[in-house]
Amino acid sequence: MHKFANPTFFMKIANAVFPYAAGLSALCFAVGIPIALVFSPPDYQQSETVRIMYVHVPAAWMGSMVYGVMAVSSAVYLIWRHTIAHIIARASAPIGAMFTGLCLVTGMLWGQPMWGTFWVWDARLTSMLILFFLYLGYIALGDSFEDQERGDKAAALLALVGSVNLPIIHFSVEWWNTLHQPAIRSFAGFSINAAMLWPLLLMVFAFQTYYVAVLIIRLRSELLSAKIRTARFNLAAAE
Amino acid sequence: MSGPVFNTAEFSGARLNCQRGGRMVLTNLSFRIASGEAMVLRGPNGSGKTTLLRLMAGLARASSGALTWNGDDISEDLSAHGARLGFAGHLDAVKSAQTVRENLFFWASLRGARASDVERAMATFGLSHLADITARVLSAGQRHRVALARVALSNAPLWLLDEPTNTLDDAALNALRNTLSAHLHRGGMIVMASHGDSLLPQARTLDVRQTQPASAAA
Amino acid sequence: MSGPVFNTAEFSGARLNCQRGGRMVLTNLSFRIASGEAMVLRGPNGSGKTTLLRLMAGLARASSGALTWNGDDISEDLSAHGARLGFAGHLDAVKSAQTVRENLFFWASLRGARASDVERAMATFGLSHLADITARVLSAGQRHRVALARVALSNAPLWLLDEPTNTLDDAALNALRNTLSAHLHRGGMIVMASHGDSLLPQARTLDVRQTQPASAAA
Amino acid sequence: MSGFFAILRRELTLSLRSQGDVMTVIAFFAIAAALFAFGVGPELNVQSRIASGVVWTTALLAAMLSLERLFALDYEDGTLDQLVLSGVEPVAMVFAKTIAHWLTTGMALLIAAPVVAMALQLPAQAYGALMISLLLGTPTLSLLGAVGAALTLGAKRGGVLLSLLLLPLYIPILIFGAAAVEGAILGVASTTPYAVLGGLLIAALTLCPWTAASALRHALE
Amino acid sequence: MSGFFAILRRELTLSLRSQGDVMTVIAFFAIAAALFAFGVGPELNVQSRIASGVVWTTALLAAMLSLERLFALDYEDGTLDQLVLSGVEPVAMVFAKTIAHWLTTGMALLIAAPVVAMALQLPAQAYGALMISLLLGTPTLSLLGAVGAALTLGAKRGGVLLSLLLLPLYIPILIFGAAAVEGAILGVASTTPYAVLGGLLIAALTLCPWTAASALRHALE
Ligand code: HEM
Ligand SMILES: Nc1ncnc2c1ncn2[C@@H]1O[C@H](COP(=O)(O)OP(=O)(O)OP(=O)(O)O)[C@@H](O)[C@H]1O
Ligand SMILES: Nc1ncnc2c1ncn2[C@@H]1O[C@H](COP(=O)(O)OP(=O)(O)OP(=O)(O)O)[C@@H](O)[C@H]1O
Ligand SMILES: [Mg+2]
Ligand SMILES: [Mg+2]
Repeated sequence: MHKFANPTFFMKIANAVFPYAAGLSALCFAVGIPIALVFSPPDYQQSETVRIMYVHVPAAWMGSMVYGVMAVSSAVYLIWRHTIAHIIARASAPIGAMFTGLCLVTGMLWGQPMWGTFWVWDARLTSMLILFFLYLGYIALGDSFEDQERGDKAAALLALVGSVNLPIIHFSVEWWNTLHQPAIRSFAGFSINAAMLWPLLLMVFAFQTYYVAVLIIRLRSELLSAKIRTARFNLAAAE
Repeated sequence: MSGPVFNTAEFSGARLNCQRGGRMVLTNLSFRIASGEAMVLRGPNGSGKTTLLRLMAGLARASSGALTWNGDDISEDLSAHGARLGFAGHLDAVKSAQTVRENLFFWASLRGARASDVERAMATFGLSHLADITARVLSAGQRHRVALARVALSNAPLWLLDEPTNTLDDAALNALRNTLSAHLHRGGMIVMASHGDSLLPQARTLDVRQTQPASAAA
Repeated sequence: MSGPVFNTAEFSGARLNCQRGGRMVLTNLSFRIASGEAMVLRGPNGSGKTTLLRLMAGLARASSGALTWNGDDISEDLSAHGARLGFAGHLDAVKSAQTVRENLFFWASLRGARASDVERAMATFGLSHLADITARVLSAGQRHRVALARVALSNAPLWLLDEPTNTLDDAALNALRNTLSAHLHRGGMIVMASHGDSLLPQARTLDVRQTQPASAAA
Repeated sequence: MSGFFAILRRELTLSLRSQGDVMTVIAFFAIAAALFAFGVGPELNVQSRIASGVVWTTALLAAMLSLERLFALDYEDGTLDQLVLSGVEPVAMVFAKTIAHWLTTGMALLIAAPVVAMALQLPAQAYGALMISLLLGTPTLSLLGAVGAALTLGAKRGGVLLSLLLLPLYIPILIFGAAAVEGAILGVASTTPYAVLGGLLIAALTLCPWTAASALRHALE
Repeated sequence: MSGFFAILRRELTLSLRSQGDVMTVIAFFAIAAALFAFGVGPELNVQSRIASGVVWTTALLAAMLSLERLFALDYEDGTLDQLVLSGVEPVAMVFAKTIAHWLTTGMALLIAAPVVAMALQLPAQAYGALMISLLLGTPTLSLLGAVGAALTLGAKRGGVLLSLLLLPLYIPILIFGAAAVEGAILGVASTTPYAVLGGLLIAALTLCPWTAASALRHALE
């Protein structure tokens, strides 16, 4: 644990991982996108629009997963005061927000042909929108204080509080249905067949490796600016 | 406010560093103060007196270094540390909507002080005739007296006062001087930031800008 | 802040009475002050110094009595009266969200002062190195210096200062003393509430509690 | 005149920077509208039926809530004293502050309104009426609000008092504003609501700043 | 424990006396509901259709708006420093303040809700559900709000930030609260909304005060 908390050691591992993550991501996208968009079979109900799924579903899953990473890192930061954990969370936030935004946009684009409207106040959509707001709130809160450390801690606490939303996203479909009108989305016959499943999984893996690669790039710059801050601070102290 | 004598104790800080907004405000500062002693913090505007007082109160955290009470790190139990100190900062913490007596009585009840202590503290600082007036109409000096009365009734051994003489007239200065001496006589400790007359001739002086070698502590 | 010499003028109050919340605070108070003169208001906490300064500024209204500038009642044109005075009260009127320079520049532009005046006032009160810092992080003394710098750049003949020495360190006190003397030399007037050292040995004293027979005015 | 612009600029800077009024108002507006959409449920025809009411009501609430701070912050930290003494005509000061308030609330609402209306499924033909009525109505909200804010400055229960004072004054604007949008939805091209809103605006422009300025003088005493 | 009650009593005194939270909230609630009634127009079936949404949304807005002051006033005048130093456990302090906030907003809303609902023509069979759902939901609003208020204390754009943070957390309460009332209107006796609201309340009770207390500590540093 403590070994990983050391930024130098941590970055050594991260730098070693980076080429593999970046390479795998590029490869999976290169293979996955043509398969998903051209070669995979159209759905018998949804026809060609089903191709949106290959972006929508990985983006949705990654949006939740990245928030989970942030919540765990923030807990580590608050309990053991390992700043590297917080830096991971902070570096993850914009990436996660992007995934969530992508899920929302693709979902809306999909919704237009499927439901005849871009947006419905359905629970799944709502909880995903909440997740997006939480990302924005996390980013905004972290930058809202004169004192950086104060912002770091407030944001970390928020990440923890917001993690309550993750199970809600997942179970929201059922909860809403029991209360309101019957399911808006009906996936009867949508039980995924192998020809659609494996391109989907390929895309999911592409998204995951993409996340890891971008995260490492962002970590580098975060640590660099932290180093600059310390240097400046030591200079001031020496005066 | 005479009262029971405090147990002998010692409050000290070792090699404190504190940064605010990325700038080093206190560097390698050490001090030690024992029962019955007073210390006056000196330094120009912005040198870190208020910052040091807030560190001592446990309201802020030093970047490095330790503050100890009788050898125990204060950060281990901040609530207990809070309970043994009275703090008067730049802000008076007086609620305009309440009367002077209500203001003081609230703090007295949190500190386990009695109603008679409130009356005594008001008498000491010449507030008795204002007791039932809402604090909104107090003059600057009267309001500041209420803050000092709160410290006086806290029954805490350690008093941290940030420029307590501001806005006070001669009568209030005298009252404060007497209260401070009585507190020291009971075995209390006083740390006080001040630019001018410190009221306490016997007090030691600590220049907050001074970077002290570790060995000079104590 | 040396500058053009002010026209000779006279500011006086006659048989002023003022009540606040049903209580008489000032009774039958008269004063007169001419160009180049300073007056120090004295009196214990709550005696009415701040009240009198606010009357003089036209911010409050006396129950009876008159305030005149060169013989004209100030209430006839309060805006014009405001323009000829600089006021520093118990509140600093410093906006935390703006930098020190932005704060001062705003007031300078209202008063028709130039950017160079702002820089000069900041230099006088040792604020130059803080010019681009948001006022939120200023220490109490630094914030108060900003309020004084605002008065210094106002280019108004009459300065009304409410306990200006509070929270100032020695350097700032010196700066203030020099600024005040320079202002008097230019033919300005100063009325200042103070409990301790008035900074101005030549100043007359006015005890605000004292009920002065009408003939004693002047 | 230079004083007027200096105050206007400062108000805008402050509200953009820390008090964050613009963003607060837009956020408040969007949030309130979103909450209503949730609370009312997803039935399209009900939503579009109430869209104009929701937009107008939220606009009123947003204006009213930000008014409490119009003079109060400056009053508490001594800035209002200094402004009154600065030699700037009090009326010019009130005008500058009111315009800044409108720019940071009314204008913000104008920008946010189409988006909110879309979320609430307002029929397409009503957008023009919504925007025109907001443009005519919101300045009056700010002007009346300035009087209310000045009158309640330093009062013991500033917030409630202000709401109670302003509510009756705001209701005509609300009624005619919503009526304009309703009319457009139903395809009835009526100029009456616009005429009334315009008349109210002119009346407010000529009366409110002076009233507010004199109320301010009294508040400081 | 005596500290807890002293703080609770003081909070209530202050909010009854000057900050006027109770009256502000009730007035705000009534005004907002009245505005909606005007804005939407007098058609009975539309009004009753949206009554539950309006009541719940207004409740949320009222809670959210008063939250900004929960710690901010005490922070600005130095009282928060003194409270933290007074030896009272920070959690007890947060609890006392949160309960006071609920008593002066949630409770106030409970009292005003039937009247407002009547003005909005809520069907008679839905009153019980409205009251129960408010009773279960509003304490959660205060508890979550305390966390938000503590997190944003001293932040550059406190107001917006608070809204931005709380909105996502409040939406589930709104959905289930309104759902309970909707169910009652339609005659569907469903216990799910109550169960969810209750569960949220218990979760908030066990988590929020501690989170808020630790956020407060950080805020003072
Ligand atoms: C803005 C609109 C939409 C949003 C915010 C959204 C959000 C989500 C989320 C968050 C998930 C992941 C669920 C989980 O992790 O358990 C998901 C999955 C999925 N979505 Fe969407 N969605 C939207 C529109 C649509 C539309 C229009 C369709 C197709 C009719 C669709 C089909 C799917 C499918 C098939 C899955 C994978 C199955 C699952 O994990 O439940 N989505 N969506
Ligand atoms: N709004 C008000 N209503 C009623 N009484 C008031 C009001 N404002 C001030 N007072 C009273 O007027 C008296 C004079 O107050 P003032 O602030 O002028 O005193 P001061 O001489 O400046 O005191 P200090 O030295 O403490 O600054 C005080 O006793 C105060 O209680
Ligand atoms: N939140 C903050 N962020 C950044 N810098 C800060 C912050 N608070 C204070 N400072 C800076 O820390 C320094 C020390 O401030 P402090 O209030 O301790 O000074 P002080 O010695 O009490 O001064 P004074 O005599 O004026 O009261 C100041 O230069 C101030 O600008
Ligand atoms: Mg200080
Ligand atoms: Mg005074």
